[in-house]
Amino acid sequence: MYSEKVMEHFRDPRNVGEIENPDGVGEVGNPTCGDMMRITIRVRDDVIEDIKFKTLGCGAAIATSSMVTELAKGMRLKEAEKISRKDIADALDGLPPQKMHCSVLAADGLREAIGDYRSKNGSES
Amino acid sequence: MYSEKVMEHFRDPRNVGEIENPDGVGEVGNPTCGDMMRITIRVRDDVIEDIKFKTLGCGAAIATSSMVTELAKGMRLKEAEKISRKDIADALDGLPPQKMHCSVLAADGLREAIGDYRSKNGSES
Amino acid sequence: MEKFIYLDYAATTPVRPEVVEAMMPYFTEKFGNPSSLYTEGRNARGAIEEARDRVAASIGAESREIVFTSGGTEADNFAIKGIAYANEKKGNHIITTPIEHHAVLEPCHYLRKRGFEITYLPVDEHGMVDPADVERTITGKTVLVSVMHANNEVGTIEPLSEIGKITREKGVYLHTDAVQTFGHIPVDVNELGVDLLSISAHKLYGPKGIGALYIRRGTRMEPFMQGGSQENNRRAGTHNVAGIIGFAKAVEIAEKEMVSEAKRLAELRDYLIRGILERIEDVRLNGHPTKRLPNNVNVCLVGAEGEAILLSLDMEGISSSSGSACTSGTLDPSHVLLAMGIPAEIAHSSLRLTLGSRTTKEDIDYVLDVLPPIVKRLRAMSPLGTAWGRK
Amino acid sequence: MEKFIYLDYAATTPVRPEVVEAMMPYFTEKFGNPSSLYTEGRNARGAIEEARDRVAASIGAESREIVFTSGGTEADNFAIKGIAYANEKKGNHIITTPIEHHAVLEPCHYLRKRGFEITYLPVDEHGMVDPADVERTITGKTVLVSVMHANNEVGTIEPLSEIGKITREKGVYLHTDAVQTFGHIPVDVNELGVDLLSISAHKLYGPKGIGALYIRRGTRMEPFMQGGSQENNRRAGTHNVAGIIGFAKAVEIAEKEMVSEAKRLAELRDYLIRGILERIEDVRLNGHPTKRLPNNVNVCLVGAEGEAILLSLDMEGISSSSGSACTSGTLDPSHVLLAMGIPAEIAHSSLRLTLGSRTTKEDIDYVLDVLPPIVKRLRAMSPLGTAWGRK
Ligand SMILES: Cc1ncc(COP(=O)(O)O)c(C=O)c1O
Ligand SMILES: Cc1ncc(COP(=O)(O)O)c(C=O)c1O
Repeated sequence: MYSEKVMEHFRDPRNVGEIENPDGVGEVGNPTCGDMMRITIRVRDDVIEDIKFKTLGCGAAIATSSMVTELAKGMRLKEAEKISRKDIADALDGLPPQKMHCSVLAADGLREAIGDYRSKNGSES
Repeated sequence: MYSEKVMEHFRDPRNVGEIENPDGVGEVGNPTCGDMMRITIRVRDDVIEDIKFKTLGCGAAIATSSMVTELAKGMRLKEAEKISRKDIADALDGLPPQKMHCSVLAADGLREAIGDYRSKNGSES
Repeated sequence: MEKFIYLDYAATTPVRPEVVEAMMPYFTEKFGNPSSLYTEGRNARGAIEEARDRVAASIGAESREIVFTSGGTEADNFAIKGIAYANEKKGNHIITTPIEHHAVLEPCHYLRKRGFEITYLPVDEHGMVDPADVERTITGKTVLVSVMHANNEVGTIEPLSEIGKITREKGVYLHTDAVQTFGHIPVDVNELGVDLLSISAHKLYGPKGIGALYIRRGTRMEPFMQGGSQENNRRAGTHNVAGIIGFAKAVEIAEKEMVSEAKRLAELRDYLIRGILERIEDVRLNGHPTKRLPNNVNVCLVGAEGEAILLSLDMEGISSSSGSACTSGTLDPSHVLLAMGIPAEIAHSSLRLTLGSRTTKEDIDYVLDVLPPIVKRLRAMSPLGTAWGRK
Repeated sequence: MEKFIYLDYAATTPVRPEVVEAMMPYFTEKFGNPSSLYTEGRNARGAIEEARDRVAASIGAESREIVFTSGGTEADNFAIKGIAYANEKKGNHIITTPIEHHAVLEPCHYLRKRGFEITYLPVDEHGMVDPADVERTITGKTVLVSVMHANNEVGTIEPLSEIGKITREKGVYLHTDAVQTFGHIPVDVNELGVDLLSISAHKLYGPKGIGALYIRRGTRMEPFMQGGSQENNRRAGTHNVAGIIGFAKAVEIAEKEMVSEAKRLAELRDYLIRGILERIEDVRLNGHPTKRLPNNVNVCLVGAEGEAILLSLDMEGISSSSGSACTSGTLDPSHVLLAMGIPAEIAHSSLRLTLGSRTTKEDIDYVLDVLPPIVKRLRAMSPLGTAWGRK
């Protein structure tokens, strides 16, 4: 079902946790649906210097959370914003069709965090 | 499906053939239905002295024909007439339900042959 | 060797070696078609009739009341659709429960689109049906009541005998899906008062792809699988001879071992439940505390997600099951847990462990060692922690 | 040792030892449920998906177009009812033939009682359908044409490709029952132009109780077996894993041996037919003289009754089949022979001998020694003798 890459990220997720006093916070999903994610970022010169996640959810939700933080870390905000659900799935060597919604959550979480940063700092993309 | 007794009578049917100048002849069934039987009897003093059959039909048809001749041989006409389909089936240690019609054929054939004898000889039962 | 602790016996069971052995001759040597008239066919026919006698006797039925099917799903489809279509003139009302297996729910759902009315009986927080509700719900148009003998997810055993008394009195057919109970606890069609009963071999150490439907003599039924005149014109298709033989062998062994094995498993089950409740916080036991299958443990590990728990257990060599949305192939968590009034956010955290022939106390101890840190890790990874799980 | 010459391969076949061997691990070790998410479940899933690839490739289909069923009967029921109910809005007309297997005829018969119209195409004296009749019979209300690939009794191979061209042009679904051809002669869904195709493992040295339905992508279908979400929601029920693995193995071997085996059997078949015609008077060959299955011999031995011949052959160790009323479980002889215009009194004398992997020339010689005296004896016992058989 899951690729080796998904299982690796599930087994050993990168960037789990919360940044203290983050520059941006993204929260998506809700426990009723079974999936919930909170991403915190620290931004320096329009670059995502640090990023952490906390996720309640299935294997794919955790793996995509982990992957999105890995992809986004060190990226310019402009590019990070463009990370799509397909990018995340591809980076994980694919996801089962019924699991594609989990990778949406991860992409949305990141975008929300960036939006939160922008709204606090008045910068527009 | 068939009892050992049925198979024995199928393998080695008794009284196959035709009596020359018989006292009574019974013919029942027709080839369209797949079953046809011809019984010939010789009668002496109201007793079936000899009886033979020819049958076109399935294993049960042949076995019941054989059995009816064995049962009837040496019997008084009055008793022979009473041989029922159940008597024949019982004597063969039973028949599969869908085969019960074959034993009807045998009983009917015998009764026809006796009737034929009676009509020729003016005797009534 | 890697650890392999199978705790999903409710999903399927390994075929017993004795069962495989009994099946073997029917593949290569005794391969005749039971519908054939020559010696090999008659031998095959004889063998399946003996198997039928065995299965029938084990549930207190007559042999001719047993129809072999391709499994529990077919038995359920056959029962529900067979009764519905054959009794359309009498009525179009079917009563069932919201906690049935999909093999019952989906045929009912389908019939609804074809003009039938389906009433779903309520269940309490333990998943228990109240017989009084059955009585209350039956109308002049009711043709069938279908209530499972025990639920496959939470293990609750339903009050079938009481329901059977009511349906008999009212002259309504009663079907029960006994797929989870048959071979594990006593099943007797007359004590239960049922007219139709579904069973499946692969839940009792028999092969997959074979099952049976008990149909009480005189029941007005329409065939489901149509074609040849097999099974007295009630179920067409060349007999799965090896499967039928294996099924009967599994039944034979189950009968011998049922009492002692049920006792053994119930003890292990209670030990496991106690251990989980002691070692992990915020746990909810699902299903009836006492009227439950001897081998069923089902808990909500609030604040962790079921599939993530399952995958984590798998990494430790433990096979389990969950009612989370992610494992059901839909967006909703288990329909059984929801029907019992468990909120979706808690239902997502459900874990089912079902015990069986190979399960030992050491296995349970291992689970009790491994599960708490898994739950702790997942809760720590959650943005909610465990806070929201607390009242 | 007693003689055992099996000549009823069209009824069922022995499972090949290699097939049994391939199945074995899936009973006791690799017993996981393919729907389960943990390792054992995923392994089982992987195995059945590989099996699906194999079966699909062998008929030129995509893997996702294959749905595993409990056999040919289920595949036929699924195809006929699935198309009929899902396309009711388009129309209620189904076209088939009077020589189909009961697994097609009975579902059609059933649908007729539920408001469908069934047209039975005529067949000629060889049991052959004329594609022009298909074209002529299709109306705006036709939703399905179902014509078998080869007939199981007389072996006649139908002109499916020609029929496929017509149904495609007219936009009507085409189903074929390929239970008798698959594994024996080439079957390609695109060459045949079919949208649905039924196959069954036990006719090609695989196990009983497993088959498949090919469903062309985009076909509007309703599921037949409802319940769990197996087979992409198209066929519920726990997978018969061992059966599926055995099926694929049988397909693999059949693919390798098909060409040479078909040639070998066709030669034996012709040798047997010639021998019977030479040694017995008043014999009629049933089925097409050349467009027939390589392993099928079907004759009417006029003036003798089929079941009696069958039993007599069985006493000599030979397994055979007949279309007489006595073997069909009804009062009428074979519906296939009657549809071909053979009078009932002749149809009752039919004998089918179907050859297969274990058949040798010695076997055929033995049959040719044994059969003539049997026929002679039965004819001598008949009140009609052979007289009426003569023109
Ligand atoms: C309660 C219940 N009913 C029906 C089924 C379906 O049986 P099968 O898997 O034999 O189709 C199952 C198991 O899958 C079950 O647990
Ligand atoms: C042409 C044909 N269709 C369908 C079937 C039924 O297949 P199964 O025996 O797998 O149910 C058979 C054989 O019995 C057959 O010969």
